[in-house]
Amino acid sequence: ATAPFAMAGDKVRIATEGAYAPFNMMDNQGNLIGFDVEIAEALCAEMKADCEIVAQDWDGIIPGLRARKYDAIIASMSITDERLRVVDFSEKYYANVLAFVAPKGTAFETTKAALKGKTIGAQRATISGQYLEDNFGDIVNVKLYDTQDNAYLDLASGRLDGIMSDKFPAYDWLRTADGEGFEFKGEDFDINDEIAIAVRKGDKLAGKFSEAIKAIRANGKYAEINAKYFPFDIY
Amino acid sequence: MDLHGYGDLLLSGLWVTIKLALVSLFFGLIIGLAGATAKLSSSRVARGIATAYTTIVRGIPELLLVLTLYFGGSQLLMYFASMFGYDEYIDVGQFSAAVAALAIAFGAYSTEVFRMAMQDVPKGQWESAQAMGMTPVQTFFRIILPQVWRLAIPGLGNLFQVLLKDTALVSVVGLNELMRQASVGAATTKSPFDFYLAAAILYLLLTVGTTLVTGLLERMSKPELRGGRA
Amino acid sequence: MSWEWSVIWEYFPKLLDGAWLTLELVAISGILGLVIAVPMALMRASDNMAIKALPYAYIFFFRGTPLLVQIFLIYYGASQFDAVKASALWPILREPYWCAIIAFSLNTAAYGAEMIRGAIQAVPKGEIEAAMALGMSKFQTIKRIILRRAAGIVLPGYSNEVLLMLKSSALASTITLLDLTGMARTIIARTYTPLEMFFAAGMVYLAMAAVLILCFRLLERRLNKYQFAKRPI
Amino acid sequence: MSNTPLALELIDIHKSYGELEVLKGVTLKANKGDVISILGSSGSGKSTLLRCINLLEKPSKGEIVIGGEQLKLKAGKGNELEAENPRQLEQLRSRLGFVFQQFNLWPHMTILENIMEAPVQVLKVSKKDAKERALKLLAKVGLTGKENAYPAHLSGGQQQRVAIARTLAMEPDVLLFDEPTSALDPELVNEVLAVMKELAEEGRTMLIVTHEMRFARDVSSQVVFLHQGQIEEMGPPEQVFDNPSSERVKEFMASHKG
Amino acid sequence: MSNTPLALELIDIHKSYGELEVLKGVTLKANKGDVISILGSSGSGKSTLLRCINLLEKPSKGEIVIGGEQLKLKAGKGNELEAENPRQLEQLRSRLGFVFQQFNLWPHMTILENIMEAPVQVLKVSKKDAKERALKLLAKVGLTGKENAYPAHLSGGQQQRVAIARTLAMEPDVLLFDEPTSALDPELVNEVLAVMKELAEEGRTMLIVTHEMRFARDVSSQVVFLHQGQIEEMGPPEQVFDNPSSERVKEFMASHKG
Ligand SMILES: Nc1ncnc2c1ncn2[C@@H]1O[C@H](COP(=O)(O)OP(=O)(O)OP(=O)(O)O)[C@@H](O)[C@H]1O
Ligand SMILES: Nc1ncnc2c1ncn2[C@@H]1O[C@H](COP(=O)(O)OP(=O)(O)OP(=O)(O)O)[C@@H](O)[C@H]1O
Ligand SMILES: [Mg+2]
Ligand SMILES: [Mg+2]
Repeated sequence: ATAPFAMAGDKVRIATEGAYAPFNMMDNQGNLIGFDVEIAEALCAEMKADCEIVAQDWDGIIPGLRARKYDAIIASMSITDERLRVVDFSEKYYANVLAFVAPKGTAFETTKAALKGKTIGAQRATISGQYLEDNFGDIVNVKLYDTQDNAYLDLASGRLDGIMSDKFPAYDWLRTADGEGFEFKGEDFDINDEIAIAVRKGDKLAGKFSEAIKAIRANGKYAEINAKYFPFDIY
Repeated sequence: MDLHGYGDLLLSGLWVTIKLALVSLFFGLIIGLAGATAKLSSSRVARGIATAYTTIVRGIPELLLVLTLYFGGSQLLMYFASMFGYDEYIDVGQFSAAVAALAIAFGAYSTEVFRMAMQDVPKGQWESAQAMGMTPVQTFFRIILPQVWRLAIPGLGNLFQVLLKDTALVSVVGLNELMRQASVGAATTKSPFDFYLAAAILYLLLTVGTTLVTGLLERMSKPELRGGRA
Repeated sequence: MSWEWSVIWEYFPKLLDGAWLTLELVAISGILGLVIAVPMALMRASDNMAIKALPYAYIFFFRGTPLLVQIFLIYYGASQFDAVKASALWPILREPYWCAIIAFSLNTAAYGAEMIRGAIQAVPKGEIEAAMALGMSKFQTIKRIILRRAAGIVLPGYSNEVLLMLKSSALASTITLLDLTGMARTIIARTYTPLEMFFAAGMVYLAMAAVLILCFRLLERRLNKYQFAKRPI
Repeated sequence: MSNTPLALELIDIHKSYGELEVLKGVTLKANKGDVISILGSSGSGKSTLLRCINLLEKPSKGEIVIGGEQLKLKAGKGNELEAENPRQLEQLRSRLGFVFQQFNLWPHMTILENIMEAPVQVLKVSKKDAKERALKLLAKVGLTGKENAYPAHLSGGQQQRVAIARTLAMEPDVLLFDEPTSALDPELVNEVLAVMKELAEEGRTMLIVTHEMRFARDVSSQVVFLHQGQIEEMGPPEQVFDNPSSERVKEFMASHKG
Repeated sequence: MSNTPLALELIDIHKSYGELEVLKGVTLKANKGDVISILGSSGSGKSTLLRCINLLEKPSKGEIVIGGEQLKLKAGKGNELEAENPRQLEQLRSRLGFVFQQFNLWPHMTILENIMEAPVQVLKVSKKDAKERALKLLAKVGLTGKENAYPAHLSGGQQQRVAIARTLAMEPDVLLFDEPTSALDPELVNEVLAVMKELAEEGRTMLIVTHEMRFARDVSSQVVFLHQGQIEEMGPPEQVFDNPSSERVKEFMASHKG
């Protein structure tokens, strides 16, 4: 892939949310940082594209893409059927797994029988929220939150017996002071949830990102970034 | 309260909030005065338009208004541009879309406040001005409006408070106002209480300013002179 | 761009469920809020500094901070303290429903009080003097003349407050309640049709608002009959 | 002066608005059944004096005794006096009728409601009785048929008459009128005059601020001439009108005859 | 009637409020310099007639000619007539002075500002000139020193005089007074009367609704008696007062003398 890009010189504008630690967030200078951001930079370097990364509130992130406010979304977005109807995705750049989190030391088995009647929280409009509703909705009392943080807070308040969450951000939270009293429970749920880059329908950019992802996987750049955040491979 | 060095970020958000609120206030007041005048006019058409405007805008969530103007706005512009063979991307500026949405909303609410206040000015006040040969415009600005403020200011003060906080809605179009910056800080540092508390304090500071200004305006409108005795 | 009407129809009953909860929240906190607002407004209209201070601080705080923050503090904040969790109030504060109602009532009361105060101060002095001169007690004067007149004056403006509350009740969704907005967001999460669902929810809000506005119109006509009546009867 | 009990006694009433001293010590006694007219040029403090009697205006100094009962006053804000006991004030006010120069009808109530309000609320008269009495009073002031109209739809004179009926509905012992006939035509003046005479015969006491000399002469038992916040002359009408001792009053009466 | 140009001509003015017909065809001519008093009992439509002249009340039928210029009317809502051309209406109104029964001073302006407002805004007189003229007028109505007070702080009679000064400041050709002396004491009545006589001599025309018989007799060139929305009698004061042909007027005059 050495042929010059048709769009060389053109700016690729990339949106991320900036409020999903540790994948995308802001440092106290207002700069975007995090796993997604570093991957985006690595991909751009690989593609020799001139990139600009902007922060965009989650609710408006897909409408913004479609309204051409930017060209790609690298914001830990899962590939779902619903999204595929309105945007195209590249190949995955990491895979999400789900896990239960509950207070340390409580008996908390993740079987259907053991969870019966418990109150479990999750973030609304996320894979974890949907998975919880689809698979445990009939036996547990599901509470949906606008942000993951609110779910954590209610876990701490005792209104929740546990939460189901994306494993990697939860891993990050468990290492903070607030997360001290909690731990993962049971096995991870690998639900084949692929995280990828969204672009407008029919945009060739998808293929280019896919190639670039392969390239950084191959040349070790990906592993280097991964290691900064997690002691295990999240691809 | 530990802001982990995010204080500057919050302040930059505060500044965006202030700018948005003041610019929207300016246009919103103009819309509101026009709306109230229309609602109290004898023209059926003017009344109808104003009623539809206040009903729809006060009826739909502000967020929808913001989204429509921002995303719909540029699509509409592009649609028209493409009819003239211009196919490039046209951006409705974030700031102007946000101000448009907020001003349209503020205008609808302030229409009602102004209507309320105008109705309370005795008919004799209009009459004595018109009997002197003053035009309706002169009558409105010289005689009625100064008396309208007295009753309108508490309501407008309310609306400005709402406006200050409604600026948070426009984070959806990518403006980094106070509330958005607070949630970014909260998410990154995982200490939501600190950040929401900080945001609340900053809003309260804005409220101090607002209260001082409205208090001053109210005193200038001389409420103690209402309905004198004889 | 595809616009999917079918999704709207499919989920419409669910939206209506949400709308019902929204109405419930608005009605209950609207009434509670008014009950708090009237005495606050009267105190705020007083000339006595000591009497004015409490409503002043109250209004300052609740108008001054975002409702989101208030809900947040009541729902998440209170539960940070073990003392609260151990208290007799916990069964109430535990429930997001009551937390929402508490937050909404306190908030709307602050805005309402400020408006009502303005109206109270706009009642012509002569009318109050007439009541006093006839020997009506302070309480009677307030009830029969001042509040009654203030009600007529404030009504058009007060509709704003109720409509604003109708829409800010959407914040109930941040504490897990499935009000109209909460429901819409949940549906969006399943179907990924944000524009359609926000639009549909917006129309339901609009319908509710239109009904409220109509009610206010009718009430206004009733209360201010003397302004509308064209000729002596 | 006779030995009948005093209906109203004002002792050394003072009142200032900031620097402006409007009343400079007015002392006045009214026997039961007295009709006292208060004359004086515009701005001389007539309305202010009347308003001080039922504390609509707070005097800066002075005593007020109504039907032998002293209105208890205490120092309030500024240099104003205020009622010590609000109950007593309300009670005394219900026995003092006041007709305003500017009517001050309640716009949100019909004429009938305006008249019924105070008897029902203050005197706890039944609605039925209050209505009956109100209709009678409306007939007395010539407004039968207007009972369901709102004040905004009445002419000035009609409003004035409603204001009088509203006050009469309380059957007060002492009546204070602030220019009750200023908006009335001569015919109505006569009617209102007749009503007032009736009231005087019923033993009610009246203080009337008026510019109608003929009326003052005909109806009053006493005439008070106020000048720059003080009583310049006081006495039976014949004396004040025809034989005033004060130069100022002479001048005033001259212009009246002029 | 003389040959001088007509200052004001009202032709067949009708006015109804819903079912209630208040004016039933009033035709009236005023020559330049005429002073016409309008008498009639309360509710007879005097204020309404005056208000119809400058279209504060929209007549249902009729023609209005001011200084030879016809006010162009067109059918409006209901069965009301409205001005065809707002410019013309404003222009004519600035030549018609109106003094309200209820004063309608602007409470947010000081006395001086009240008087200066219309000359500055409508006639585009310079502020300096307007102020000078206003102070002169205040002196004329005896209110020197009150120029910076607000209306709420004036007595009824003082407000009335400000209202008169405010209207005079426009130097209107035709003056419409709605009970201008109702709140004035006899001395002031004389002063205002003098002012009005002056105005009449300057060639201004006046229509005065009044209950002051003496005043009407002294100052008017014509007296109009309104009864139930129609002119019952019209003529020079001697005729209407001393020798009326209508029974109704006889009755009214009798009660006046009463
Ligand atoms: N806005 C209105 N709506 C209905 N009826 C009205 C209205 N204004 C006046 N009227 C009626 O019209 C009649 C004439 O009123 P108008 O004010 O002209 O009387 P007037 O002759 O000036 O009396 P007064 O001497 O008491 O001032 C009255 O019966 C009054 O009730
Ligand atoms: N609220 C006030 N503040 C300041 N000055 C006032 C106030 N009310 C009245 N005054 C002044 O007090 C004086 C007396 O007023 P008052 O109303 O008692 O006069 P009055 O004798 O009733 O006159 P009129 O015959 O014109 O009604 C006037 O000079 C007036 O300007
Ligand atoms: Mg007075
Ligand atoms: Mg009249």
